[in-house]
Amino acid sequence: MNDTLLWYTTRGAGAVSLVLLTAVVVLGILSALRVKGAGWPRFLTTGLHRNLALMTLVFLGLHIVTAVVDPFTHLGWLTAVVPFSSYYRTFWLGLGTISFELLLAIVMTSLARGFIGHAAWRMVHWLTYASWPVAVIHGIGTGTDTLSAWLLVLTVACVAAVVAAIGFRVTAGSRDPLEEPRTTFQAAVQRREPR
Amino acid sequence: MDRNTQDRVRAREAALRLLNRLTTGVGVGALAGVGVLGAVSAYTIPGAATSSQTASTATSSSASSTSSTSGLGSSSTPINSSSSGSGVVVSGGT
Amino acid sequence: MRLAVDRIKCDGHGQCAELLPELIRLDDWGYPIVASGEVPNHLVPLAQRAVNGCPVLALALRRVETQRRATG
Amino acid sequence: MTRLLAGRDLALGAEGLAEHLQRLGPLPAAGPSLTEALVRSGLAGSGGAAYPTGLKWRSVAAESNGTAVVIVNGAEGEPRSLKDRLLMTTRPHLILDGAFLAAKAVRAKQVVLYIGEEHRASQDSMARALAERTGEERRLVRTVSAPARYVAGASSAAVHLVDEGIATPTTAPPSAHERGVAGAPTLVQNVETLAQVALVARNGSPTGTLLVTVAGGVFRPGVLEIQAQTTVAEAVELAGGASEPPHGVLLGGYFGTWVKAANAWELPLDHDALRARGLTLGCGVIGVLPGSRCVVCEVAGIMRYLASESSAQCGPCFFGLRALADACTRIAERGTDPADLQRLQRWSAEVSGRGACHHPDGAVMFLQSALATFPDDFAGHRPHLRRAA
Repeated sequence: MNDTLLWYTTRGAGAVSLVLLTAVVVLGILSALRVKGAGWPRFLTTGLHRNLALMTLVFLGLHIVTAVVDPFTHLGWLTAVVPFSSYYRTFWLGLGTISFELLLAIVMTSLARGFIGHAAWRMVHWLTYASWPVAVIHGIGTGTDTLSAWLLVLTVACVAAVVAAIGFRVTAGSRDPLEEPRTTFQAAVQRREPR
Repeated sequence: MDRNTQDRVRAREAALRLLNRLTTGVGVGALAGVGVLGAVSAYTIPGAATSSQTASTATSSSASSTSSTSGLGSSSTPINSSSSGSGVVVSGGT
Repeated sequence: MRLAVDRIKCDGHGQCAELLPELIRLDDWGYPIVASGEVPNHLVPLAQRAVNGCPVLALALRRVETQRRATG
Repeated sequence: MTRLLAGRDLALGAEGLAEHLQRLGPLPAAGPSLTEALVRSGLAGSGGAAYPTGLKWRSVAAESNGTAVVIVNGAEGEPRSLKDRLLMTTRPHLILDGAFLAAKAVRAKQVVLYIGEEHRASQDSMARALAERTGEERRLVRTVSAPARYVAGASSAAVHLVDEGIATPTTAPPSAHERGVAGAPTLVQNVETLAQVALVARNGSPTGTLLVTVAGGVFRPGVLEIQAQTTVAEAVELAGGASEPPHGVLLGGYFGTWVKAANAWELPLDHDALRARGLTLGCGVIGVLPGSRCVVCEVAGIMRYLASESSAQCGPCFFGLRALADACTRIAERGTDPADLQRLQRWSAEVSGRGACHHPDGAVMFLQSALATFPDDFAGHRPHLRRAA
């Protein structure tokens, strides 16, 4: 039974990573929405967003390590680094690698935000809207027993949460109170002059 | 330090504690989740006749926190702008 | 060490005031009013946290008095 | 003692290069010696901030290694100021002399003529004058139009427009003289200052005169060249005298300070003398408010203008100036509510010093000076039922 223990751990860690990543995405969107409540200052949303992002990496690490060292599938380390390099479920596993590497880029640039500046950080952070969906599809495609209800329900719940959060974000529009007047003024004093 | 600032300092301290508690709570929940979901997927190996409906979404507290998107949009009330462009300037017979 | 706000980057999130009420409060429109002068030593860690936590990196902790004037 | 506007009659338009050289002689050499002469002369800038010109040149020269840029600031965004336009349309070569002297002294590789886009006559006059200069001088120069907005004349806005085509102020530090156009140290200098430099280079000292614009309730409003220390009364006389007993005088335009008429007459028109009295001369506008005009309504109108001229980059300025303007407007249109007077004080303290540029500071100084100079008008203001327009 113990050689399948790794395999079950991989699946468990994968599912947990999906839930954590979903929480991180939702908290990120809530941070942009600047939500605030009694006893819940804004830095709590962003603080939790950051903590859970790092935690996601930890569980994702567990998910990857247990998958790679699992003798049953003997994937090899390359699978985790080079997308679509595994012989087993090449496409679906490749998506996992892509999602993971996007997430790495997002977290690295977040840790280095002070050096690269806000604009560069923000551009890379948009990759979240690629990393998370790819992770979801990876989860659905790779789950050998995809039909197992619990993973499907879990996935649907995660998708619902993110879609709802995106819905709020889009309808809310920019939270920067100066966005509109600033754009208007800049248009008025914009003179395209050759350098 | 005036009362208002003291209240805000207390609120900060409470929120920082809450942040730590939430983080550890989610961490513990996640660890448990790996165990629970690992076990759950063990019982639902393909070929096992019964596809037992053991769907449990409450895998970890973090899942619950994601669905509580309380609509607390911060209200940036629009300032009624009466700026009517160039005002009457130091007037006189120019 | 002094706190300095880049007024153009700052877009009124307000997290710095939540994290450091001893030195920062918000005006009527949600923008930070930073106490001028040196940051007391016991508040430097919190000030650093507010600087790192600023969603738009508008807050800075500077060693020498480099901003034009102490922004009140 | 020569004067800036010496030479042919102003009504005859711009003085050509030949006449300019015949009157004043060739362009003298420039270098560190000129910079030191400027420092010794104590010449202050005429753009409004009155910063010592010599010190400015020193700081740019120190940072420049042949890459500096000189911006000749003829934006003149101050609605009531006419002096820069007069100088550009009548003595363009004095300005160009100053610009090329500056370019040599700070080892600049480029000179930018930054002229208000609506000042057509000034653009034409400067272009014609430039055409008369040597090929080497012409190759240095580029002309850029300044949008007709109040903040466009600020040095960081000028640099920002030349660099990226948007005339909005930017955060300092770094300021223009450290890192301006394309990152190069940039000297932003008002046209009148450069005209003075052209004369300091020839005579060893500035003219001791300054250009002022007398506006408002006078019979002959317009630009005057006056000796420093000339009193406000003398300047108003030179402008044909007050058209009716004035209520007060606004010194320095919209970033200026108010003085009750009675206290204004003996004031010497000199930056240091006025600064010592907590007043300012700014860009030299002397606004005479006729007795029949209500100072509260004037101040409210100007505050609305200054609020609408905020570049909306900084919250305290954009929202603060609107709140101040709205409160002034309420007082003007509905009569004084003491709560509004308190709000004016609180917001003034909260707004001043909290912008990336000096726009909020100037507006608050203007408002506070009005509140301090005319407390009774503000405290007891009644809406005007019917009054002369």
